[in-house]
Amino acid sequence: MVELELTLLGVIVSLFYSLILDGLERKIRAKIQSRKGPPITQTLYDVIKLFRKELLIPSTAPSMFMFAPIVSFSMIIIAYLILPYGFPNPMGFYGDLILLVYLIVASTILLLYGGSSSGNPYAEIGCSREISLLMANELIIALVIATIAIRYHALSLNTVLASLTISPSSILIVLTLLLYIYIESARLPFDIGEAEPEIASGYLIEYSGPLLGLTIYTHILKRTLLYLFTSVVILGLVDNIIQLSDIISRFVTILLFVTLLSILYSIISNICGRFRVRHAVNAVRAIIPLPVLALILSFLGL
Amino acid sequence: MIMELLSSITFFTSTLIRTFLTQNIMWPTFLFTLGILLSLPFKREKCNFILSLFSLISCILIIYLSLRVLLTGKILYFEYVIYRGSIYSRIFPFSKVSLIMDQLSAYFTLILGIVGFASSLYSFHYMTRFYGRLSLRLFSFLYLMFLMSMYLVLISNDVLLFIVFWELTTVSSMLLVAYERESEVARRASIKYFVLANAGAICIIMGLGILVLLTNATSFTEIGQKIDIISENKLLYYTVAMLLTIGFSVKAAQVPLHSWLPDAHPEAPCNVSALLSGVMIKLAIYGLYRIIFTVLQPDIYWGLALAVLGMTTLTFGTMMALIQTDSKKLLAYHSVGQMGYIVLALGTGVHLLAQSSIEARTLGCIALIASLYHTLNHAIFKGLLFLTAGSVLYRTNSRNLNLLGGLARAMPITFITALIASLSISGIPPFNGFVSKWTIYVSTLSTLHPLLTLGAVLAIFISAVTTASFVKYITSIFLSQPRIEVKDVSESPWSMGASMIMLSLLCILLGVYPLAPLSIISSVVGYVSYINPECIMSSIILYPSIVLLKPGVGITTSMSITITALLLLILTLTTLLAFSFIYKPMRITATWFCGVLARNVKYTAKSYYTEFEQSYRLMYSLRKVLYEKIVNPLMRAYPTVTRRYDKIQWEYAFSFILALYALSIILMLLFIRVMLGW
Amino acid sequence: MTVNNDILKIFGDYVIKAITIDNIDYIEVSKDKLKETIEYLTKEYNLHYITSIGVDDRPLTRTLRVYHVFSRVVEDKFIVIGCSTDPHYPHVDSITPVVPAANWAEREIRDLLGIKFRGHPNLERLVLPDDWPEDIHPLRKDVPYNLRSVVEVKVTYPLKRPREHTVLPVGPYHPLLHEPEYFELYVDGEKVVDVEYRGFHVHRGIEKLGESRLTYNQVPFVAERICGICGFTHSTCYCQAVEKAMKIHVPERAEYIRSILLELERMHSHLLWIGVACHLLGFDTGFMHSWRIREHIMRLCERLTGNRKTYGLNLIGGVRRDINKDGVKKAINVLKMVKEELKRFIECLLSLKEVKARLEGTGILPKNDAWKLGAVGPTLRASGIKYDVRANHPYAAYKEASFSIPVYTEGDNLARLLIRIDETLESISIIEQLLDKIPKGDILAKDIEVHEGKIGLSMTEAPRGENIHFVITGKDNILYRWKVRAPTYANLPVLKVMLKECPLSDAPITIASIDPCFSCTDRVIVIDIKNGVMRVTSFKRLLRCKI
Amino acid sequence: MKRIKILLMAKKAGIVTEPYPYKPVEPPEGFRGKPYIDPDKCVGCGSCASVCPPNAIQVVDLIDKGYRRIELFIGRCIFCGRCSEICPEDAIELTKEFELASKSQNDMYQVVLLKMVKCKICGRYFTTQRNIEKLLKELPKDLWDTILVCPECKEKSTAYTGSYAKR
Repeated sequence: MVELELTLLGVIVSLFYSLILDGLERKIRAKIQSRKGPPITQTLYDVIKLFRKELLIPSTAPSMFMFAPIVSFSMIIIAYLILPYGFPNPMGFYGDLILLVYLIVASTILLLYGGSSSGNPYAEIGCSREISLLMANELIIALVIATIAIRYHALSLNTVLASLTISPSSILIVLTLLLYIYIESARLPFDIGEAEPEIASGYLIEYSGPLLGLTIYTHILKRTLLYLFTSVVILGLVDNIIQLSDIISRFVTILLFVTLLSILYSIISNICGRFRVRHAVNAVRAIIPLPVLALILSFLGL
Repeated sequence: MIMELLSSITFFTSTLIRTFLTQNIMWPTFLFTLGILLSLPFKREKCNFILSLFSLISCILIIYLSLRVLLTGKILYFEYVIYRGSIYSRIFPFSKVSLIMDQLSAYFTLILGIVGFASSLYSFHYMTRFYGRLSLRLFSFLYLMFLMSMYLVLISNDVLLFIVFWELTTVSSMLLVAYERESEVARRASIKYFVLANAGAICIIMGLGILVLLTNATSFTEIGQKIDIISENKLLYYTVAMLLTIGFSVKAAQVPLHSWLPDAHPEAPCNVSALLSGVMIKLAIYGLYRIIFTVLQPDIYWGLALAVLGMTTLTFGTMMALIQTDSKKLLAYHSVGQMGYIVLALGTGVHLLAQSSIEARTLGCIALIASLYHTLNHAIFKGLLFLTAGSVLYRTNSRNLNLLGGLARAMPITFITALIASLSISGIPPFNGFVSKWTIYVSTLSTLHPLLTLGAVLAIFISAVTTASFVKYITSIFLSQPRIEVKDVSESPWSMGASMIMLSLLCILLGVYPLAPLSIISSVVGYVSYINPECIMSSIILYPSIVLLKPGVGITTSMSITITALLLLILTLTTLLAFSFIYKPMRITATWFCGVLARNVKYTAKSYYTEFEQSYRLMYSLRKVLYEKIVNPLMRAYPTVTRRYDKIQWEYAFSFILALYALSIILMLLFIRVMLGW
Repeated sequence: MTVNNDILKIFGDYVIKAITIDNIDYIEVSKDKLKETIEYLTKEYNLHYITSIGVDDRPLTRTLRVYHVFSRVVEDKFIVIGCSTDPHYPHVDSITPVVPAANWAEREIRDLLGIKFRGHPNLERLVLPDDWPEDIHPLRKDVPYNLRSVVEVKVTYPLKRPREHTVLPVGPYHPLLHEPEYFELYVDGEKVVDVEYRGFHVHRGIEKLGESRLTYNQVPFVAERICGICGFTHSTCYCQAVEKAMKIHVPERAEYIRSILLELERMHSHLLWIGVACHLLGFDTGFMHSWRIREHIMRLCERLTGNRKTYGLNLIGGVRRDINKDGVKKAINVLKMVKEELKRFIECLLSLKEVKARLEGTGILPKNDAWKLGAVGPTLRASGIKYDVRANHPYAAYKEASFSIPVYTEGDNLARLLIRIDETLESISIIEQLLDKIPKGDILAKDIEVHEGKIGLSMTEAPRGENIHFVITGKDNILYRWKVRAPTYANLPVLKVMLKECPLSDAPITIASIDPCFSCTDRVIVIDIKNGVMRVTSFKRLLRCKI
Repeated sequence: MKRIKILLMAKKAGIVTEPYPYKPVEPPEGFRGKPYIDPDKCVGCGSCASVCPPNAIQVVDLIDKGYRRIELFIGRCIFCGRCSEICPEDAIELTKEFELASKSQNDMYQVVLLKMVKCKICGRYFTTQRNIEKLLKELPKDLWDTILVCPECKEKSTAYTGSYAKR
């Protein structure tokens, strides 16, 4: 059962690496805005500072206001447990692709429940916007899962990693995944859920101190989780080209893909403005033909 | 003449009592009738107490009976011959009455028992709101009649009995919907429901009539044995199948015929509407199972047709639910949506079981397991949701989501149970909704069939829509700032609380440890699909890793959902503890309105998903087309007529239905004569 | 003279005085004929309402006087129509039904001087804080300037609240605009249905200060601090008003220096706004780059005047510091570099489709609404009305420079953005022209003597619109009356029209599109109110203006 | 894609952050920083106090101790430089110093104490000694006796001696 220890190692490494990743993204944003920018470990300092701050609870908020972020944080941690870090994960099972998607949806929803439980109208507006995006986005990931299931008869991440081959539908899958990841991680054109100038940071408005630190950390973890998921799929494709045998090099290539993705997304998100809610939902709807084409191709066996 | 009549009646009742007392299958019905008789003489409080008490005991009995059948596998059978060889048998073929509780009906009676138990426990205090306004006697009569007829439908093996009790259910539920007589909307909804339900009943009667007359047998099991006459004549097979599917899909609220449900359920009292959407629409599923598996054998195209029907229902039902602003109407539309899930899984199962290869049949069994398990789950969390809506109605007397708000602190139990129910209906992992939805996706996606994959895609998308609408539901009732004064609202009485807690515990239990219910369900499926349950169970021994007997997929060790749930609990506790160490004492502050004390700042439910609705106008416009062109003209035909004769609309409805009955019987006879040249 | 004898002809017996001082036609009418005269005038001549001024004339003529100031669009002329009322029964006919733009000005006079206006639609309190006692009117001569009011009960200003819509408080402390103002957006779904404004949280009583403690030459330094960004226009406008009242001849070179610095200030104010607009639209990179370009100008001003923003140059009669040779050279190449970098930045900004999509078609201000409600500056010119003080009523050295006035007709947020961009580029060309035409000579008029009772009115084109200073000179070196009307004061009522039916996510950019500077609009000291709910500190929150 | 131009613009502009707190910054030469009263030049005439817009400079005569106290409070000062223009002795100069934040209160104040001179007739202190020396240097000899008399006594004396009326 050596893989079990390695998976746990992979989880711990990616938990800390996600903070460094966010620091890296801040550095890139600073470079694009031609300023020096904070050090790479700035996000780590922020989170630690927030954990030491005092906790403010709105008087009308039920106790769910405190528990929702905690449970949504643990949902994300579980999603990390079933991810294959380059080698078949012993915790994975047939159909855990769907469980992964549901864990991501569950953690966002619980965060929104927590946010709107503060009773602040800004939080509710942010929550309703975030969910409209989530709904529109869900159709895309549903199509992607269907394509993977049809083309590679694989509903578990381990088999996805093992059985992916280079084919038109798999390339389309990767493309759609890249777009899905961009939207799901609420990058700039799509960060209507917590648009700072419009609705005063949406559903995070009432959070302070440790809870705010935890929500920010959950958000960063979710982003890294999505990067990991895509780089697992990409690694599945790359396996057909170059055979990477030992486990450490595969894990390092995954981290490499994750960093590349994060740099690419950070650059893109810094050179565009924010969508109106209607624009965001229409833009997500405009992406739908891509995975539908992938699904049709996979039916034809391509 | 009269003496003869009297003697036959006394003879008839004495035999009736002697035979029925001995059979334990009949005890619940006996208790129901006793309840009705006892509650008639009494008034308000006592009548309500008796009504709830008797329905409580009978529901416990039903649960006991069904569990005994399910666990021991011993089928309860009771047959009673009314009269042998007497002059009437020539004209009237139904000579004997046979009731059977096999695994399939036991499963559905279990659902009836659970939801019936919860709603009767609930009605101890809930009915106090109707004291003085409406007569409790009428309610107890209808309520117990409704429960009894549902129970009898599930256990009747005889076709005539099935139809009679089916009609009885419709009549009693229609009257319950119209229980609050003074509201015009309730009366109109009940008539609409009555007409539509009877239109469906007519199709069922025609289908069953054809079966009975052709095979000359009166009980389902016998028709099942002599089915080869029907099955080799493909046209006859498909007409019967189509007739029965339409008949049952009216009661199962499938899309083109679902319009009665969103009008009828909100008007009924909450404990009845919990029963309505928890159990009554499941009878239609039971009917479909009985017809497909015991009578006509499953067929590939029939399965696909059902799957497509399920797909459209789940899409339109839930999309409509997204934009509702009345709490019970929203829940009713969700019942339509969730029934779509069940029929989709059923269709997949039927489609697969009709094939020959062993893998397909195993996968078919898993699909059936998914559909049955989702029926149970849906009954539980939908019943719970209606009960919570009722408890909110009980305290604030309002269903309008735009005005409610801020009840989380005032009604903690209702809030937590409603939260658990809405989390489980939206399929959040540790709860039961996730397990059944997950199985539906796995089974539909593994079939590699284009239509079923489309069904799976729509199902995953729609589950996000369900989540969205329940976030709106919970936020606008419990979490946001109240617009109307909710100062003096306190928690609802203990009996309502107890029933809600019971159902929510069930939700969690079925989600965290699914192995127990699934073994029961796999025995039911085994009974239904004639594949020995062990082989099915082997595929889901280490649930949910489904070992497909497909070469190449390989056997992967499994991490069952239970382990996921446990992990989740452990993680939450650890983070909770970590929290309690490091952060300083909390400080309670006013909600932040940018430095100003603002009033009525509630973000109304109406304004929640306007953007999403605009962007997906296509789906909503289809509904408008569907309504304007097909359903509304039909609906408009009868109200314009009835509005003019308001007082005699009951007579008109009855005459309309009697005419339909006569017409259907003549048509059926004509059809058989033509088809088989009698 | 034409307007005066026109009035004399019609309202002969009611006219008390009708004289013209260089380009101001001053008419005094009796109290009950005020409304008719204004009604007649606005019908006959194409007048642009500027402001109304209340003066406590009790020491001189034992009356309270009200002046309404209009400007002629066709030619460089002002019309001041005034009337007086006795202090014990201060009632005057309100002109808001005729001139809607006068709504706020009359409410301010009611607050500060206690003159009641009959026929005014909603004569509620505008300027003073909610719990200021009802009877004390700060601008009256008998009220000391450092009065601390005794606080009794906390009265919340009753904003009209429609029931069914969600109320969204864009409150005093909101990340949207870094100044204390209070908008209440009534939201239906993602659409703003109505807006209520309750501002004046930082009203600092500068006018009262100017009349009581400051001497003539100390007032420019206070005038400069009315607004955190457009300080220099205020001090220039004040000095020009006094110079007009005293008929002081300002040396040519001083006028050139004033115009050059006015244009520099317009550039850095517009660049600041473009940055804030990018931030509100989510394009933070645009924010950083536009402020990077702005930094060059701030550095240039620091070199020329010794301070980045409060130049402190203006005195009555001229300027205190000269621009030497290398200062001019330095300015020219800085401007060249800024022009080229700005062109590249604007090209990038307008290439973003989603930013443009959000600006087009939102916050539309129709042309007649703009004119009727008295919008000023870029907000007015974006709705298709060509009215710029630098062209219509030229002052300082604008006569020598030739420049074009950008006008757009759509009246939406995009038009307002494009206008400000064109104006910045236009300013660069103005400065270059003035720099190479700057004459020699001294920079400050010598031996100024100031006598009492003169009236001075001057208008300058601030980056946000026209701003007016009205001055009545008093004895022993202290002003008698000093009225400041900042541009945002005129633009705020227009917001109600622009915000109707605009999507919620574009409400911030629409509110910011008039480039509100609330520190200009508010001018009373907010006393430390100890009422437990909200502690309003007295010093001004200049987060944005502290450069 | 025109958006790439944004990246090019950023690259061309390079990093513009100034390392200010870590490396000192030299303000331009015309910069108006903190005013500094030169104690040995100041004669205590008080003209700067009258012209200062925010009343940052206060001139107080401590009659009992015989000192005139000129106090410059940096907190109120707006660095406009009017005082340095008005001062006849050019005693006040605007330095280039702009880092004025400090923990202790008295860093905010600059106080200059000037010895005062008693009036010959009534014996009260009325002006600073340095002012007297300056007047002695400038005025012709015959007016010297009038210098050491305080304004009030001078008025009283002119009322009946009339000695100045002729001039």
